[in-house]
Amino acid sequence: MAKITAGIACSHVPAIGVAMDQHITDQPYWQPVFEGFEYSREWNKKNKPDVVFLVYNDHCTAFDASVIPTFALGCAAEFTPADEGWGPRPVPVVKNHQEFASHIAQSLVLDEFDITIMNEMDVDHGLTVPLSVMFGDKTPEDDWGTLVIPLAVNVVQYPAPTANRCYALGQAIRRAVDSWDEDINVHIYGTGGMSHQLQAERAGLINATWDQQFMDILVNEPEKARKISHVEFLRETGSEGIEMVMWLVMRGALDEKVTEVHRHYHVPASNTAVGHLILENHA
Amino acid sequence: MAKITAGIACSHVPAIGVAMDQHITDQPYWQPVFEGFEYSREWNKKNKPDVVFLVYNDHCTAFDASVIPTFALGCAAEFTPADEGWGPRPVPVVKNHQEFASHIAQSLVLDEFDITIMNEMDVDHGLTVPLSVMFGDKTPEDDWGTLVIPLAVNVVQYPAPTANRCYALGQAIRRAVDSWDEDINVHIYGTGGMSHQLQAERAGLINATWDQQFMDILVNEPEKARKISHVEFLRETGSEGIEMVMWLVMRGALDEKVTEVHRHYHVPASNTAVGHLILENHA
Amino acid sequence: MTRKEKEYDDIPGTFVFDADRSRQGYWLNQFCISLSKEEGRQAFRDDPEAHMAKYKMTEEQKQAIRDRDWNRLLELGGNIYYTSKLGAFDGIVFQDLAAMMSGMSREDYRKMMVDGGRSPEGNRYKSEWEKK
Amino acid sequence: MTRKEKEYDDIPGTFVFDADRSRQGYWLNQFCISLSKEEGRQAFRDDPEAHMAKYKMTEEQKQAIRDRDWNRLLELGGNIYYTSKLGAFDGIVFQDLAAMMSGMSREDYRKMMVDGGRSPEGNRYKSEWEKK
Ligand SMILES: [Fe+3]
Ligand SMILES: [Fe+3]
Repeated sequence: MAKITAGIACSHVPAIGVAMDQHITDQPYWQPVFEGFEYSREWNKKNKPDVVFLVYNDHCTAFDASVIPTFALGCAAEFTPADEGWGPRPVPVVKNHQEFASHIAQSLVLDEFDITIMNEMDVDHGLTVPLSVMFGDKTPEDDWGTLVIPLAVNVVQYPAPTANRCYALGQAIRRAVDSWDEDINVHIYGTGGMSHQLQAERAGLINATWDQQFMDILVNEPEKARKISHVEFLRETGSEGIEMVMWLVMRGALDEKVTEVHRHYHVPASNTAVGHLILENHA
Repeated sequence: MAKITAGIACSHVPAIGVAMDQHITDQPYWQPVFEGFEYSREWNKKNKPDVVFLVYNDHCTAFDASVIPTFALGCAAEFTPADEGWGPRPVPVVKNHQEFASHIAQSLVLDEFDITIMNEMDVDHGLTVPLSVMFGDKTPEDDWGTLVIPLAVNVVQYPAPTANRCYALGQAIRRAVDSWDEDINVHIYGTGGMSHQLQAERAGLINATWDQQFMDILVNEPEKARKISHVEFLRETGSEGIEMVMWLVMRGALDEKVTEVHRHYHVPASNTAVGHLILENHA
Repeated sequence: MTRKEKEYDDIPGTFVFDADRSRQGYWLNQFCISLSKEEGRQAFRDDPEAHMAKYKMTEEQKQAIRDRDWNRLLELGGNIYYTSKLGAFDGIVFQDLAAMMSGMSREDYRKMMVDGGRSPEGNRYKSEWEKK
Repeated sequence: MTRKEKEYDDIPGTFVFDADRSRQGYWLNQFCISLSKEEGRQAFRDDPEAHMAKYKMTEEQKQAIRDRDWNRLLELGGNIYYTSKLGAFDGIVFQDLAAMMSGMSREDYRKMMVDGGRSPEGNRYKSEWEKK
């Protein structure tokens, strides 16, 4: 039986990818960001997943304004790193576990989640940066070392799905994984955040107190975390802090009680507060 | 306040559109089909909607296999009749009530329906045939005589949303309409069906007994209708009979008690059982 | 992974277009939908093999297209809404396509429909067909 | 219909990209995303006006593009993920774009971020900004 053994939360700041691609992670600005990922990479080697279920958002790269799915599940054989205006990141093509992805798609629709199936899709930094964080430096000739099922969430056009809906989706993903008859180790990633605002006069907003509290309740009192309103995310964590609803999908897929084996928080990476959690699941 | 005053169920057989476009509705084959629409057109003139919320499915025309949304809500300014392989139907462009459509989109997402927003979309016979049924002959130079908000439902790739989910979506559409602060008359259409199978050795299956029972319980016992399983639709009504889940969206948007003012049922139109209901809502 | 049994497997004469079929028929269906635009139709008219070669279809799928083997197309992952675009390309209307797939003459099929269609009696389970 | 008040209207210095803004900025955003492909960038480099003319933008929107008025672009329905493609076209990285939008020098903005970012204190409500 497939099992979700861990949940990983991770910011997906594009500049983290750029720092890795340009090999400047040792610079004083970046060193404290990457120091916090050292444990994660060791842990990841020891707990190697067969499949990563990766919840992220597209930043108007694969999706333009013509079609805006709330939840888009990648069912293609593979996903190419996208050109985001600077050329594609020099990282491997992302390979799917297509049969498993289709099973999850079917299970979610029957479980009354109204997902969109994507049979062709490029993937942007929202997906590749967390993989780089966990799997380290990779060239286009390499393999990521895991299969990946991407789930893109609309957090660009208001309203994103609610925190509560995201949590419920996580629970449904768990049911879909638990009903897949293959002995594989699955990790689920919730990416994006933490507090940041990229736009207009309030750009640069960071709310470290709120972010730390969010990590506390997400880990230990998820029933509280799922009640956070959109306007609280917008006001307290900046207009792009809303990305944190994706952490709730991850959390919903885990047990009520989990073990936090790693936490990392640093300000800033570019405009953003970097947050990162590794939660072990004991199901 | 916007009000849903009626729900209309209607098959959307492409051949019905072809018969109208070729002006052969008086032929003996078509006469009994169109006779049943005479009352509807009179009723429609007397109860003229400002906006039709039209639930239909695309038949691999606007959507190809690359992107498959479960529920796709049309938010564009207008929608052009699509070329389905025979050239586009000679009917008017479909015009949206864009602000109202956006309001409904927002309301549905906050109500935890995971819709896909479509800002560009062509529309096929699934949408234009029911309009032709209700509004009569129209040329491309005419106006449909109503604004239209289209909602496309995936019924092509298994699994379609469940009957229960469709009914719940109807209830959520009702809440969205009721919270729109403009005095307009809204009709909701559930289209597709009734029993038909277009493919393989069992093509031509028609189940008139089941269809009539379905109309009875849809009108009077919707709580029973929402429990119908996918496999029952497939086995009893043919592989394309599953389209009838869209009738449940319409029904969910109406009161528990409604008045059936018109029913029409005829076999065949091409491969399909034609079913049609007009239900008045008294909210 | 062996293919799981599905609750609709026992319906006779029917291909339920689920995720497995969708995956298998992806490029076949994308080929078919190219025929819903005039430029695709023109390309296929001008050079059928060259147009087919643009889509990553299997040789079996291409052969079924060449043969216009409508049921085989469904078996290989085609969906009727897609394969009917190939029918439209040949000038075949939906009802005649349905007749071909069910192995009936155009006239017999049309008469069956006018008389009320194919009855569900005896057509719900594969076991009912095997008895025939 | 008059625009309804929204619960996020009182957040200062922020454009929430909702359906109303999305509708207003549709072609502006589609223009911007064209710059994420090399052919779009080349077309815009070759003839800015001709490339802009391909998208049904208002004259105000086109002027804001010519002016690279980043906040005005947002006011006219632009979304930052789209307008940042125009920034990338100019070779401006995200952080420097943020500095420009918040009316700070590159160095001051960078220092503010290294020192922990813009505090939420005094930045939650428009009323707090009006007092300043
Ligand atoms: Fe992001
Ligand atoms: Fe249909």
